[in-house]
Amino acid sequence: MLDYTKKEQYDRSALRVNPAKTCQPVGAMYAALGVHECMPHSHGSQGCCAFHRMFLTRHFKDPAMASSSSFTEGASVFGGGSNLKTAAKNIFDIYNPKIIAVHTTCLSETIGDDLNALIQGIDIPDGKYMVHTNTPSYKGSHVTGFSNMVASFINYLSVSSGAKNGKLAMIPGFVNPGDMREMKRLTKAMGISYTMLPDTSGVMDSPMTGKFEMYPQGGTTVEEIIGLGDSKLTLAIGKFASEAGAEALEKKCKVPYKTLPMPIGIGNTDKFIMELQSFTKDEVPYSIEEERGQLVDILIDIHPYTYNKKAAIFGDPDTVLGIAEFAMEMGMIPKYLVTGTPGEAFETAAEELFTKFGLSGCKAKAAGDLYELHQWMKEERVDLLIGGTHGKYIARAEDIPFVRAGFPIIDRYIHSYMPLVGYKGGMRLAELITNALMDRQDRDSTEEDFEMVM
Amino acid sequence: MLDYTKKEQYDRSALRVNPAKTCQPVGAMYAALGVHECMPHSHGSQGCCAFHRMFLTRHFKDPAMASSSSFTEGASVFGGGSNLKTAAKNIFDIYNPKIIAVHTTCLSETIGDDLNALIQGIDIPDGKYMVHTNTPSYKGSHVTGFSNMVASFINYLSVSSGAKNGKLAMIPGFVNPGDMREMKRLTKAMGISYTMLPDTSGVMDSPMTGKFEMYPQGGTTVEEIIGLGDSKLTLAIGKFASEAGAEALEKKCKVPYKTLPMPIGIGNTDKFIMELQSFTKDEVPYSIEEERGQLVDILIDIHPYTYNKKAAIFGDPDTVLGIAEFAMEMGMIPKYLVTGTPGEAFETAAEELFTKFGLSGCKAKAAGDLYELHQWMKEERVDLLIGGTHGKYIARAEDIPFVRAGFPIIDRYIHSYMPLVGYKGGMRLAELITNALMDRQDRDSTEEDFEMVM
Amino acid sequence: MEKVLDQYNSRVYKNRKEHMVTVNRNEKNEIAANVRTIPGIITQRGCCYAGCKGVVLGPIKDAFIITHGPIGCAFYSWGTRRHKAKKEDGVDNYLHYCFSTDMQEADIVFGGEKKLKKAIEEAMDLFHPSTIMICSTCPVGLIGDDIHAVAKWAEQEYKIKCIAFSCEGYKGVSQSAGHHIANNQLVRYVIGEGDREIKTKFAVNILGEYNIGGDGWETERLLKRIGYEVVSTFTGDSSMDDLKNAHKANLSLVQCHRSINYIAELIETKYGIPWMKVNFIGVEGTIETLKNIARYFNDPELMARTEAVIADELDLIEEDMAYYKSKLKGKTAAIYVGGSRAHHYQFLLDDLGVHTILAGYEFGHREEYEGREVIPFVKPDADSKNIESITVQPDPEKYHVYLSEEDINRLKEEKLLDYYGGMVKDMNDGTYMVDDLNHFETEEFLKLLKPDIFFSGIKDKFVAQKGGTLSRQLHSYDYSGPYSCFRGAVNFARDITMGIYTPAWSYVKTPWKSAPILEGTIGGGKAC
Amino acid sequence: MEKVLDQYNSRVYKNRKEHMVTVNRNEKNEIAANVRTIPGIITQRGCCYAGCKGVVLGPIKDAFIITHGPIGCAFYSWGTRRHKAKKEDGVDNYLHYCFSTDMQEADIVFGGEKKLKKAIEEAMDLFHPSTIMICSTCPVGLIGDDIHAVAKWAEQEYKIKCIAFSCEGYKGVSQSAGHHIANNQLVRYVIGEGDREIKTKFAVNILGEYNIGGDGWETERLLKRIGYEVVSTFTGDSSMDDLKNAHKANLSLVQCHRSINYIAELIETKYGIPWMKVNFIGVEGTIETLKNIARYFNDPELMARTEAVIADELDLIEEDMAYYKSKLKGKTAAIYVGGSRAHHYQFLLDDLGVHTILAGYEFGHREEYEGREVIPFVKPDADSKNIESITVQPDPEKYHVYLSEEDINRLKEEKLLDYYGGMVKDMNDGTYMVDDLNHFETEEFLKLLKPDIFFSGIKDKFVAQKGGTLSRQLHSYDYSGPYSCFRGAVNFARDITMGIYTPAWSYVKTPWKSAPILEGTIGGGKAC
Repeated sequence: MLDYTKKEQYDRSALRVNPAKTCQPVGAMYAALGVHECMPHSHGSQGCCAFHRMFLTRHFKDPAMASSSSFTEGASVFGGGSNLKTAAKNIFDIYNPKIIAVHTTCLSETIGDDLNALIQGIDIPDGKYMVHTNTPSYKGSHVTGFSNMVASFINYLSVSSGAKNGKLAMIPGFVNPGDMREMKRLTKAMGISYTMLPDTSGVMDSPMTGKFEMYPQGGTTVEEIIGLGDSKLTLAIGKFASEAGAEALEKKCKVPYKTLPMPIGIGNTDKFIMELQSFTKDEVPYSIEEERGQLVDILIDIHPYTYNKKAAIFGDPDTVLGIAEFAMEMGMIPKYLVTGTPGEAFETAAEELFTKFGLSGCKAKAAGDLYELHQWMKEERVDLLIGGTHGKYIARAEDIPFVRAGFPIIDRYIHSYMPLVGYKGGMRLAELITNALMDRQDRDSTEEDFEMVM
Repeated sequence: MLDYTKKEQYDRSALRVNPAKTCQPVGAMYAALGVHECMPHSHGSQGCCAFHRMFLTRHFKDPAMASSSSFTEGASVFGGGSNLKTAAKNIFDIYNPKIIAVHTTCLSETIGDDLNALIQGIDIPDGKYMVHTNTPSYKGSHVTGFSNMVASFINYLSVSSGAKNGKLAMIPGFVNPGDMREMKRLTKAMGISYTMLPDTSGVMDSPMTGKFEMYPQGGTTVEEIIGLGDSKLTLAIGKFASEAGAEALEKKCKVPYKTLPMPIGIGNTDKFIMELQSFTKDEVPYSIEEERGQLVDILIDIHPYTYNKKAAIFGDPDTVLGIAEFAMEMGMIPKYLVTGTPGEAFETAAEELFTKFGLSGCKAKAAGDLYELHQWMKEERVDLLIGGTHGKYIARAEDIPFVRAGFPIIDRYIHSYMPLVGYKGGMRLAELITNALMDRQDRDSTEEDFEMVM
Repeated sequence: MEKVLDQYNSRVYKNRKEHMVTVNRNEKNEIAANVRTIPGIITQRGCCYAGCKGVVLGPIKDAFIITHGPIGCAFYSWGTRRHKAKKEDGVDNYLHYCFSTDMQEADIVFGGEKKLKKAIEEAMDLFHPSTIMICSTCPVGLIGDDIHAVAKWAEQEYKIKCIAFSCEGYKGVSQSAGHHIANNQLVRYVIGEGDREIKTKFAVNILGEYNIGGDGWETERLLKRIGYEVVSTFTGDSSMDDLKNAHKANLSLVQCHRSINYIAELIETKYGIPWMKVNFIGVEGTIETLKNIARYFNDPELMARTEAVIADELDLIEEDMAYYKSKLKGKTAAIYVGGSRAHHYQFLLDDLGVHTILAGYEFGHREEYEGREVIPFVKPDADSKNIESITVQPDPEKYHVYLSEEDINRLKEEKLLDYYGGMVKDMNDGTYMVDDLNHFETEEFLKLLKPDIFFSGIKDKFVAQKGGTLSRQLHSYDYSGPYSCFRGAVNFARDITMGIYTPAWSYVKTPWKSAPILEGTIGGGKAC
Repeated sequence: MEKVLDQYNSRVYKNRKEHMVTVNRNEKNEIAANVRTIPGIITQRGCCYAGCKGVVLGPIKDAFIITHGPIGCAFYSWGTRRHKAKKEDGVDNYLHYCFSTDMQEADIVFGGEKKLKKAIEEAMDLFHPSTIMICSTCPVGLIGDDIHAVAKWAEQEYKIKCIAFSCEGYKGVSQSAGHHIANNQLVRYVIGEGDREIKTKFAVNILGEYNIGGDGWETERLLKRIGYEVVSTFTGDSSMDDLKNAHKANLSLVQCHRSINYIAELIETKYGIPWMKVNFIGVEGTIETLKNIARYFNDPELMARTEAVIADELDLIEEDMAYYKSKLKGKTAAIYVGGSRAHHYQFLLDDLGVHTILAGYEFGHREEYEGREVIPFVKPDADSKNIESITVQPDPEKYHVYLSEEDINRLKEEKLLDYYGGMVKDMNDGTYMVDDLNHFETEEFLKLLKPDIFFSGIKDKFVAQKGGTLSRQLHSYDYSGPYSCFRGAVNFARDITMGIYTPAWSYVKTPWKSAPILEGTIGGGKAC
């Protein structure tokens, strides 16, 4: 497995091998699925839309509905305006969404289609909406696309009425529905009225009912997005995925914002809860304090199995940073952190974390790939690999325990229902990690060292 | 590993090899820990108390506080009355519980100590309580002990005031705090006022606070137990662990009861919810319906990995039956079901399940042991073993994937926080099972069959 | 059918009506296919890149395929298509890798050739491949990168084979364009270059078999058991060396007609090897196919061996098949998959007593529906004209024939060679044939026809299932397989049986909705 | 100390006061030990069965131990004590099994001998053990089952060794009684029976080493490296055959004095082999022990080899130990464990610069606290008198001496042989020694003394930790180990360092409790 990956360092500048990111549009599509009655629309050739739907479906095991401008060679030469017009008419006609959220592709971006102008030229039915975002595939990553789509929803729709509504706006980051549910549960437990954008819970984890719903019960409503302009504060969860949206809302509607790290682990969840508390000024309920205390208790209990264990973590920047900090809280050494998404901020934040926990010898890289991560792991072995499905080849090649966390996970089920965020998510993640390490200890132990009690 | 276990059937009537049960007192101790400000007291030699505390601590990784009558040879000859008297005085003096819950041991039972009489002879401080239950180790199992302790709490304390309080009494069975929390969450979501007895949540999963609490926040209060007499209905969750308590309450206070299977899996949780609905007459909230639909969705999604997979399941009777039914809902074949707890009802219930799902060739045995289960597994292999820690030797010997579920789990962490009951518990159990099977597929696949998408 | 169409506006109605046929054996059953999808219609179709890189080239294990473009396309086609390949001594296997130039904005603005060259340089340093393939994605065509020139440069610079494929996603109307482009280059630059010694005269190529889920291995096992030599498989589990020797065979077997018929024809023209449409899906289908091949080779011993192997393989699966048939008889199916599978699987379903009531292709042409006799009447349109068609001449040295021209012509007349009859001839009156079945129609047809199973792909699988209809992916086999030949039939039968009988279906209805106030005894408990 | 005691009522106060000593080197430091625990006091003590079956007999790998009694006791002692044992050719290993008669009510009422016999019959059929041991639990003594008669029957019936142990839980006041009972029977029925050839004169027994976490293996490795032959280990990783040959050694090394001193003495009386208290825990302790053993054997080459091995082993751990010492220096510890460990580990903690401020035994006798010189003054009470003491005579054939009587006597005078000085001599003034430390006192002492680490067992571990004090189990080593000798010291140092430095401790305080209204910049976010 991966027999051609060599330990020796080699400086690549052109060949990307085994990427740890994908392109913007799929992120934009995911964000748009988190808006109620929204049809995500891919403005490009239909293969993009097919790939993205396929990929989201593989991760969530739920339908990912989206339409395409179905460019042919003609459209590529003459521009995609007429395709978009036809598409809009047909979509409103046939699928009757409340809103169409268009994202571009490398094709339409390279052609130079002016989406603002195109949409203005389209006859949108009364009470319906059409928005767009630019998601050139040759910039950033799927996280950027997610971020851009959120900002565009706000730019198109949010309005400041002049009267604050006392609500908290929350951009949850590129996370699973299970994570969004957990953030909402905590926010509700704090007695806070909020709008989460996007919110794919109820959409990408929708129940089996025997009836297919093109627009399931979940998702942020257009009205809620409009109302975001009157929020008191925005919490942007995850700098990479959520800050752009928060900035947009500040710029357009003067809603101040704070950027928080993804609430994975104790410290990051503490920040989340404290921020909520500073918003509501109410006491934190005991139930949350109890969950926190349970997680601390667990971490102390399991430390003999986690302390000084080296982990390689890859995936999306906000998630990797969150998991890395939690790993350090568990006494682990997050030896290698890799995200495919470009952005120096990732490396800076990682270095700050290493310093905070007094670690040296750890590496972090943005715009990296799994080939390089694998090289590092050959150079100095780790005890655990954490990331999405694509890590499984490395885990097998190097015979290293593997915990699936993040996006995408296309070879397992149920993960998208299960939060990693919050103290409860910490329990899950701690269990996944500890079990992986303990299972390995059991597997590798001699018969005489095989322990009944651990 | 377990090299001396032979495939060939052999009918044992005297030698117990690798038991799948332990003795009554530990169950009584666990039940008593689920009462707020209660000191469980072991009336016997101090080794019993030590073993039981040790065992509960190993499973829960939390303190299991209990005292002992510390019999010596003298007490064994002359009876333990004076020991109990001294113990009661010291316990109230030093540890100041609200209530002492005495359980007997094979020692005091064999001596024939009359606990009723002994307790009547003790000077119990005002506002304090002392109750007892008989838990001869040579009858039943830890589940019986749990059951007896619950019944004794009721027999001693519960009073019918003549006016119903509209509450539901719930005996949750021999389950983890995480399970109790989940049953309470569902009951609360149904808008029902209830008393759960016992309730070890908050006790055996108490948070780290930097301060040891002999009596943490959790547990059923004595007042609540007294008030059980005014309940409208009792739900006994699990025939083996909970029916005795419900019967006691019916007999003493005329509270009618229903016995439900452990709400593991869809059908059993449906029964639980329907029963709650029939109690409240209110609509089931959408949040519960959604969880249910998600679990159904998941089971359909994962069926290619679970269908016709053979499982051996062992542990406590109510739990094993619950897991077995869920396994069948997943299309699995619960080939062997073993509990160490005696009781024909287990085999009858299992046979009914096999019939309901149209399965033949499955075996169920009460009062069985792991040696025999292992023999069966040698005779016809299964794809998965589900049970407590003691199964790990068999799993290793036979190289069979192993899912830890039930009691006791003394070689892993965090499990006691995580419910198996309810639809949410179903998701967890489904994930554990599917991951175990899929991890095995990955492990055993050739490189060319190693799948990226599953 | 009208019920579905009636909900469209007039333009869409008009367009989509032509893509739907209620089968009537006494009529022409003409269908519109291989034409562009209307924008905004939620199609399941993919793109040219997916057809070229994803389908045809992807399985070639020692081809080092660099996707030239932004990262997405390479990422999505990494390890996701289940074209399995075994390690082989002396042959590289890059299937677990994903290579891309990961083009950035500057490359789009200033051109990507430089980066592509650098990527090749790095590939050579790190991997030393003997073959590099370059597949371009959408923007590459627009910015005018000359990937063919780069390929030529690489061949000279590194003395390797380097082939460029201009398979930008917007070309054509579906994956089909990509197959064509891949086919052209393989004929141009690969086939005919080999010099492997062929050991028996019963030497065949298997064309259009990508070894999804191990189908190709099962087919090969069967053919070898009978005594055939498989010279090359296009392209499942193949090395470049295998493909280079395709001209040495004496017959080309065409499994997936759509994706590979260009190669089949060009091989015949250039090397004299006729092709035969085969079908290894389904027990009866496989038997007929084996007999047809034997007829071509016309050798008594081979024929006897064919019969013996058929009998033996049948014997092994008989009991299982009978069991599954007993569970499936009378069930109905709808099939909507890429190319030929929608046709092939009807045979296997027939074996199991399952009736196909609707079938369609995602990227088939009219000949896959109506048979090759319709080809002369297919009008090229703007989209199809944009895809290059190449012509070849007989190769003076390598042209060879196994049968006499007379025999060949006879077999052609018997439609045993160079012919494909299409799907419609095997469908029953009153069933539906729908091309480019889109989301809306899927939803509506499932509601109207209520098939027991819907065979499709990952994008519509969960749509069907949310609606209560079992769906199995026939692109990826839902990560199972093989489904080909005799043993594969049992796997397939097992998989759909478990899907239909999976107990979870019976829990779809929420019980408290149907019985809101249930009283009385529950689960063996006592009544109050 | 008074702060703790003051909270007791007068009876308890009086009793417990005698179990507590503030160490003062100038005084006698007399302590009450090995007396019964007051009922109701939450003691950590176990029972006689735990000491006999759990501690001493459990590790014998080929002994087929049937726990005769209700199921619990067998279940709890199944695989939970970490006495590791390797597979060995020709030697059974039953350590992964649990055998019990699982007595039921009828057996209690009508007697359990019949069931026990049947169990032995079944054991013979299924396992063919060469040795069966019967351990009885509480009710067996009361109902009067004669397990010794059953053992005799089994020996005759099956020509195997069968030994019965009347180790009912209520006997004695702690596990200690069980050790004694086990010791007695091993001397009576096992030691002396072997006829193994001893290869070197440097032949030793290791007594009181149960190979928890592999400690015994590490000790054996070290001894063998120097040139010793380990004849038997009692009882870690031992076979019956090893134990049977204990009389062939020339010196008995006693690691855990409490659990095995009966055997050490009886061996000396019967076979002439003196015993030496050793301590393989701690670097300095191990060095001193190795030198002492060499002094006994008094061989220049052996002595040189001893020095060389010490130097080499030290060299390997020096850097690690220095590192961990730098992390641990100045920390304080409290230790409360079963027998000798509370003493031994103080040496290792000293090596690391950790001060022990409180120490106590769960089941030690006064001699483990005050030294063997106190033995004549220990008054037997009702509980201790109930445990049989056996006497032996010199064995005319097997009695042998390595040193002259003169030398032996000199070494005895030097307290190198047959002597144990107890814990108190190694403790500092002002530290505390508490016997049978109970839950209440644990809680109070931890609050008062605030040690950085509390070494104890599973029952009080989480009590300490909930209170914010790291606790490591010194019975099971928290599933780590070995902790013995040089390498073990590093393991130990690593484990407690990670415990103290584990980051989770810094999260114990709930942040919103200390800073209820925090405003401003969080996590790099912008301020509003």
